[in-house]
Amino acid sequence: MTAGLPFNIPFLAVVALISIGLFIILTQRNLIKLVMGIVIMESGVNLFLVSLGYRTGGIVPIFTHAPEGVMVLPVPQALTLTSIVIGVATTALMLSLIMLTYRHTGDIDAEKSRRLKG
Amino acid sequence: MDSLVTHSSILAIAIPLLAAFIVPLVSKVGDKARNTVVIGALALAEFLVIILARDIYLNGLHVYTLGAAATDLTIPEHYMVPVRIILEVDAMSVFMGIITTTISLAGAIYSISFMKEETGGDRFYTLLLLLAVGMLGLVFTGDMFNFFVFLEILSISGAALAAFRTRFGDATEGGFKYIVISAVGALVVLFAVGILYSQYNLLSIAALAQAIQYTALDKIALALLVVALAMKLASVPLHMWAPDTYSVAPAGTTPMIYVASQACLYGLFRVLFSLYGVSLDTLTIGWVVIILGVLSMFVGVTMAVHQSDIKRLMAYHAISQSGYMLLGIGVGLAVLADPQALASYGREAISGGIFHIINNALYKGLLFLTAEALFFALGTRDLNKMGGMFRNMKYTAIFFIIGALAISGVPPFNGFTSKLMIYESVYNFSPVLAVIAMLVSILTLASFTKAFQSAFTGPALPQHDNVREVPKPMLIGMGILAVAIVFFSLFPSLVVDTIVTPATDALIDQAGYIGAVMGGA
Amino acid sequence: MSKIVRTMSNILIPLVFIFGLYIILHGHISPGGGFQGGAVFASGVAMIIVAFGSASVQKRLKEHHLSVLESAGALIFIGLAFSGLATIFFFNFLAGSAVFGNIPPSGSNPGDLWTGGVIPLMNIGVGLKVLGGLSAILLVMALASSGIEVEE
Amino acid sequence: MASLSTWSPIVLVVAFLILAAVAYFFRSRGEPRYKEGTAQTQVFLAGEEAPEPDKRHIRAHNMYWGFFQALKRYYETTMNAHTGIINDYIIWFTSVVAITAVIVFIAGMV
Repeated sequence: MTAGLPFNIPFLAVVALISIGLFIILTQRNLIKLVMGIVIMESGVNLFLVSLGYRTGGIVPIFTHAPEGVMVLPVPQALTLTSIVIGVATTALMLSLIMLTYRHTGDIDAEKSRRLKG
Repeated sequence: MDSLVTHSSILAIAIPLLAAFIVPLVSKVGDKARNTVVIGALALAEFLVIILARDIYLNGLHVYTLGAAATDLTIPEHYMVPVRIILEVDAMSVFMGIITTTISLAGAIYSISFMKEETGGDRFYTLLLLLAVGMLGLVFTGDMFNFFVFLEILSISGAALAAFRTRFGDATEGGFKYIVISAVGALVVLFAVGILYSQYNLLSIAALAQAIQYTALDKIALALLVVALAMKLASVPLHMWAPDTYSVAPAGTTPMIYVASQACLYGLFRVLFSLYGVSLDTLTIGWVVIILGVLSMFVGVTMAVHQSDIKRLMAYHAISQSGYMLLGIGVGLAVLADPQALASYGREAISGGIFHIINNALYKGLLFLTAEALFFALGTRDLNKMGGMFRNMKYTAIFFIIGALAISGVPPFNGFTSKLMIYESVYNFSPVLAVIAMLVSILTLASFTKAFQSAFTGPALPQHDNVREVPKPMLIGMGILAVAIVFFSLFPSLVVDTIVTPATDALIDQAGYIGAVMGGA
Repeated sequence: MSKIVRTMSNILIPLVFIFGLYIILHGHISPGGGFQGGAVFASGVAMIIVAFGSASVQKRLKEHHLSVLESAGALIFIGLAFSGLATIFFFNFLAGSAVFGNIPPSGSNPGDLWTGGVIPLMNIGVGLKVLGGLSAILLVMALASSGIEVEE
Repeated sequence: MASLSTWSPIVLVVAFLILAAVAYFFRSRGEPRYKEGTAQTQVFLAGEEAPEPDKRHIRAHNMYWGFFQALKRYYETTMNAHTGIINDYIIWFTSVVAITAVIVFIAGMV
């Protein structure tokens, strides 16, 4: 832990990001903004996972730069990377579906472009 | 043969995955070759799951450590905890595996003639195989992170399949709703996994189950996991994506997307029984699950009676039937800490819930396929525009009757058997719940009477004179499921003794699940 | 796009591609790997699409070529996983052998590429998959938003 | 599994077969000498001309009318709750998470 820096700062950022993302998802009817909200929430969760991997006095697990000492187990980093990859796929799919919806209805508002209800 | 059994759990996942990426290359050769690869891969996966199941019923739980020097080397040298990717397959997992592969196979066969009318067949089958991979992986995995990964795989491929007929505007909308719900749900699951990791530095379900304390953070993680998975399995009041998505998904894949939601139901059970298990405040969580179940049953079926779109009607029934499983398992969970009640009716409630999963996958799958056959033949899903189809589509009508009687719990069909187990055991727990369950069953019958009457009976309508029976592969796909339903109906005790009771035992036996990975510690 | 953008892209694109390939190939000893390198490479493709327009790109680079690349990458990855099956699925059967078999040196060093067993090969597979997949997505989206019908 | 030992579908199948045989017997006693396409096979509606097939068929939305009328308020509520707007689905999700978390915590304190 860096001296003088409260350990909680990354977690405050996590809470802020997730809340902003959730707020956007709950309030914005524009589908593109909705996807942006999901992406922001996803960054929050990813930041959370990376922050969990922090160990005081640990060493970055890169062999070509490693000084002597105890290496951090890079599990959270691997998780974050996987989750980023999945996030890319999800976002791409969501955006292409929005493009198709726009072609069919001429609108990307969640309320105006809906057909299925009840 | 021995080595095949050893590797069968991973091969059942890897072979459809391999086939998924061979399909785009083989499609250049021709449609026949492509269909052969798809059906072959799924049939092989089914075969592997069956020999795996046989081995598990004989020799107990099956652990597979990827990349290690030996399959059971779950904890590497110099480590205290499992770090590798572990597949942990017990009787419950393999039970879900059987359902998954059977429905995928029937769906793939059914899709052959459907795809003759559509373009982009290579993508369709890649996605279909990936969906099967996602479901199998979800039920076989032994750690929470791969649980999330496979959840996302099945969500992405499921959403892409639901939106496959992009020429319909509602298809893209249904697919979009599914992917948004899944993305948010999966992020919440990932966040919960992060919370668990932050406390115990573990990901393996078995290791976590050993360490878990049920602290305040664990409670938050529990609430997040339960509700996120409840949304994925379309429990009321989180069900609203399900009618929107199921009603637009193309032929053959609707049952698969439905079974994908049942895989999430399995995930919920795994979290509740194996991950939290006895550390849980079982009575409270049991009641939460029961309330979700009762709401799903009642709201699902009443909404279904009102629908006039045949696939939406089926979708609401799917929600309502999931409620039965939640009810059965919820009752079992509520009495988990009480050995006497567990022995007298709790185990039977869980068995009923589990048996209902497989029955329901079969008849719900069959009904989705018949609905899609009607759509294929008539070009409309609106029940108000149908009539007199018994004259034109005899086999479809017969399959529809079989499915409808089974889902309504009319004896001697299999739906009745599992519902009977649920009624009897739930009655011991709380008579009101049993009465609600029976009422829902009656409403189910009423709603299927309506669907059958307006679609199949009545005078021959002049506008449907040219309607013909659907092509053979579609009938074969439906036939597989219908034969399975008849078999399950005639020999219920055989099925219960062979596959349901081991699954129940495996679900309750948390110590055995932990011991297989942690070495009896 | 204007001539300035196109000239700058002409200079930058080879560098972006080389950097992407560098990240893919050094994935097993330094930060990075198949996905990151593939993403960098695909950003080069995005730059081409932005600078020269999707219609002119589509004349040279068809979307189904990229799909084949993607499938090939996935097949390399799964194929390597299957080759470990003599012991266990995903077993690193090349570790300690003559090919990519060295033990990576610890401490500050320039890095030995001849290490890691199957991992560098898997990185190449993943890299192919990601650069094919992401480029295909970008191309199809660009074509669709510019109003050109894409054949399936 | 006490219930399953007492429950045998075979008995029901046998009963169904016997009843089917009885039904077939009654049906075989019916009048066999009728001619297709004459008034003998027409729908008889008190002597009136039968309406066109399109008008004769009872459509799906006409069924169970009284049931829906009696439960009108319930159906209005549930139908309106299903807005079809994706944001509302997530609002439901968030509220259920909150409620579940509160329940779990309160139960832990008691």
